[in-house]
Amino acid sequence: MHEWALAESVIKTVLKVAEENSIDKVTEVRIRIGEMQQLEHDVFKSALLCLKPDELKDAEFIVEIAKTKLRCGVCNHEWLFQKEGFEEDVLESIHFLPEVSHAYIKCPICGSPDFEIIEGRGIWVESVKGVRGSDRP
Amino acid sequence: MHEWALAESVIKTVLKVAEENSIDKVTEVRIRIGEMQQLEHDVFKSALLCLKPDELKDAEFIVEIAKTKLRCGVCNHEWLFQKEGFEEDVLESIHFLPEVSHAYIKCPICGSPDFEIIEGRGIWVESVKGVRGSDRP
Amino acid sequence: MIDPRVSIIQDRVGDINRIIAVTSGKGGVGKSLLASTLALLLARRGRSTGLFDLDFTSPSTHFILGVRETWPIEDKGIIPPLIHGLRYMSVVYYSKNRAMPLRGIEFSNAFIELFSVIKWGSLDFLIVDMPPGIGDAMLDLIRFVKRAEFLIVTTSSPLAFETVRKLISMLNELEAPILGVVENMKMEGSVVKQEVLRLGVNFLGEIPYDPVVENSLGNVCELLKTVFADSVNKIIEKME
Amino acid sequence: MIDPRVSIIQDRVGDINRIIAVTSGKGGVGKSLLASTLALLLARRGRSTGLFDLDFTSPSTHFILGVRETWPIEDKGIIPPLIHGLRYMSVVYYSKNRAMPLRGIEFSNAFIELFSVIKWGSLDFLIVDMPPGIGDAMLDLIRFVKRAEFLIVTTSSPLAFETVRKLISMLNELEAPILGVVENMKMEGSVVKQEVLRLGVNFLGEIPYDPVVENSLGNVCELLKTVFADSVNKIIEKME
Ligand SMILES: Nc1ncnc2c1ncn2[C@@H]1O[C@H](COP(=O)(O)OP(=O)(O)O)[C@@H](O)[C@H]1O
Ligand SMILES: Nc1ncnc2c1ncn2[C@@H]1O[C@H](COP(=O)(O)OP(=O)(O)O)[C@@H](O)[C@H]1O
Ligand SMILES: [Mg+2]
Ligand SMILES: [Mg+2]
Ligand SMILES: [Mg+2]
Ligand SMILES: [Mg+2]
Ligand code: NI
Ligand code: NI
Ligand SMILES: [Zn+2]
Ligand SMILES: [Zn+2]
Repeated sequence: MHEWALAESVIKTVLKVAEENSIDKVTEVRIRIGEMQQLEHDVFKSALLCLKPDELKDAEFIVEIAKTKLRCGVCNHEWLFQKEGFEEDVLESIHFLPEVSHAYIKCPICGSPDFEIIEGRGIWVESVKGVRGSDRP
Repeated sequence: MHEWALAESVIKTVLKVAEENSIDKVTEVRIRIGEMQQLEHDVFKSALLCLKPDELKDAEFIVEIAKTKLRCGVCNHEWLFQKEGFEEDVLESIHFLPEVSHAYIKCPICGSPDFEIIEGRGIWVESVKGVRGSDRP
Repeated sequence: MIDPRVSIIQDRVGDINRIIAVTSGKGGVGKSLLASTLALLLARRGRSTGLFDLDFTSPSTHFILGVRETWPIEDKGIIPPLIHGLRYMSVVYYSKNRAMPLRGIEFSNAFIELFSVIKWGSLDFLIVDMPPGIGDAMLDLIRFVKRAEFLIVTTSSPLAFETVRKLISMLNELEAPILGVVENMKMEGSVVKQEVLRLGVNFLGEIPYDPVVENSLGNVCELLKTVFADSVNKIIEKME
Repeated sequence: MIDPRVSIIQDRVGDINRIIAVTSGKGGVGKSLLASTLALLLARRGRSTGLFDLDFTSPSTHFILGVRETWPIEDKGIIPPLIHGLRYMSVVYYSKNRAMPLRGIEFSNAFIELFSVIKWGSLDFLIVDMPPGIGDAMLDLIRFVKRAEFLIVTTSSPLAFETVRKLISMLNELEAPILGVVENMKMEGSVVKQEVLRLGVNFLGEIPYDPVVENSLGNVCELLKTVFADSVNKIIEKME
């Protein structure tokens, strides 16, 4: 469950963004997770809740799963990553480190491992919303 | 004057774009050249004219010079490339191969060579305008 | 859109006392063999030590250590398993025996991912085995991990030292700490030591060509009995 | 926004009969020494030959050939100078003796730039000296130049052969042509030849450890008199 380690980095980032933008009360955090990394949605969300410090007590965390899109650098073919057809331990490896997909996935058209993950690789904080000190009455 | 070699690649690309988009008569081609590469504007334009094949006889080539913007990966400082202060042979080397700037240029704030050329590296074809067969009366 | 991972890297390496990157620019000079032996010997001396193989596309240290059938533990992060007394991490856990071609940008992504999820815990030393070349691995280490010390390996050949000289001048310009230079497979008449001292860099010692060290690959007990390991032991004395 | 350079690369290499990439995945196995000697010997045999050093961050071939005071000619492109009968190209013309750290993306940009402006003209052979690792250089060669044949170098050490085995399986999956494997600094009792044949790959020959080849670095006449060069000559016979 390295979901926890990633959740920790999200909390840290949100606190940093809040500080840099003088947000006193964070109300909403939008997070996107790429499908390829196969994070356990529940585990990740409960990690966020457990780790949430007092400063973020009013923050709602919205987690969306994004499809993972791959593009071949040789023939430009684009396709979506799908779990089906991979062995359990390969999926487990990709879960830990999406880049190892380059050891297991080839372009379905030309067979090249020289593809790019153009969407839905890992995890991003998409937006941090809240109320500024000066905004308050 | 490797301006000619680059001009050749521009002509080739324009022909390809025209074909892929069924443009019968190309009327305007916009090209941007990054300042860092210090291409000789006149040489480049006359190369384009000399190399221009019959299919492109109606095409006007518009060449713009773009400032070269660098960003440091360590401290995030952004700055513009300026010729002043570099020796002649260093500028000559950067003219041939902008990446060798990593041997000569450091971030003015933190001294790192780990910068990115975020704008104005080399040469791009920005747009190819023209008339389609089906557009004609 | 912010990549949250980078923010946590400093915390993850926060309880590591010294991070030593074994590097060269040049390939085949013995970085991996030195990094592995150094880590093993530090562990024998009772120091809590980790070894991280950053040569993602051509990893070697798992082969030197004879790592088999181990897998990191997941516990709110990734905990590198203890192997021969070392906390050991390599991408071969995940890529197995398959080729894993990586462009630089993917190297960096993997680098950031691993440094943000691996929990090294408290360590006296983290030894990092670097890939050859002066590229993403070295720049990422400086950019994200920040406080690595560089232990530079060269052979006596001017082909290796040419690159090492460039690397030293780059690290100096960056004010990155250079622990010193090790001359591996030392040849007679070599002038590397003088050259290193002339550059104002610490010379940490030399390791002779050891004709039997190859036979010990995969067998840590044998490896630690070699002349190679003896020489590394002497280098450790100068390091501290 | 289109990068026009890529479109012209196929034309630029259009008059080259064979493009041979000397590669390994592993560093320090002798790629640069082999690539240089191979190119020199092909030129001696009357073949028009070019040598392109793609190890941008740790170039070696200029040192092996003793290149000094030369500079490419500009004539509607870049024309590599003739050095010892070779059309020779390296980034050291531009980076001089300075370190040039490059991330992968910058490597690729430099690769595309050079392949799009260099006018090799008509050549029987272009020998390409590859950097170590399985990364941008190899992927770019396959992506943009397309028709390179791979000459793979290994030593007898399992540390080198581990990577070579992965490289072979990757090139096979890609249906990229493998010219064969050369075993350099051959050690007694090595099983590399059998392993290579078992993988269905051509074994091109072996080169012994040559204790004096280092003394000839920078002096082409001396280099071509070595046992190393003799062995490369025999490999050429098998290549054609
Ligand atoms: N002192 C030495 N004596 C004999 N062989 C050595 C010595 N140092 C390294 N080697 C061998 O040289 C080769 C390259 O070593 P390696 O550690 O893989 O280098 P790098 O990590 O720099 O590429 C390996 O086959 C290794 O066993
Ligand atoms: N057959 C050989 N005998 C002795 N030394 C060799 C031999 N082949 C290569 N070398 C030496 O080994 C080192 C690595 O060779 P190099 O060509 O730079 O390898 P690479 O390009 O694969 O990194 C150099 O010092 C070179 O002179
Ligand atoms: Mg992961
Ligand atoms: Mg140029
Ligand atoms: Mg190594
Ligand atoms: Mg080399
Ligand atoms: Ni997990
Ligand atoms: Ni020019
Ligand atoms: Zn494809
Ligand atoms: Zn900076």
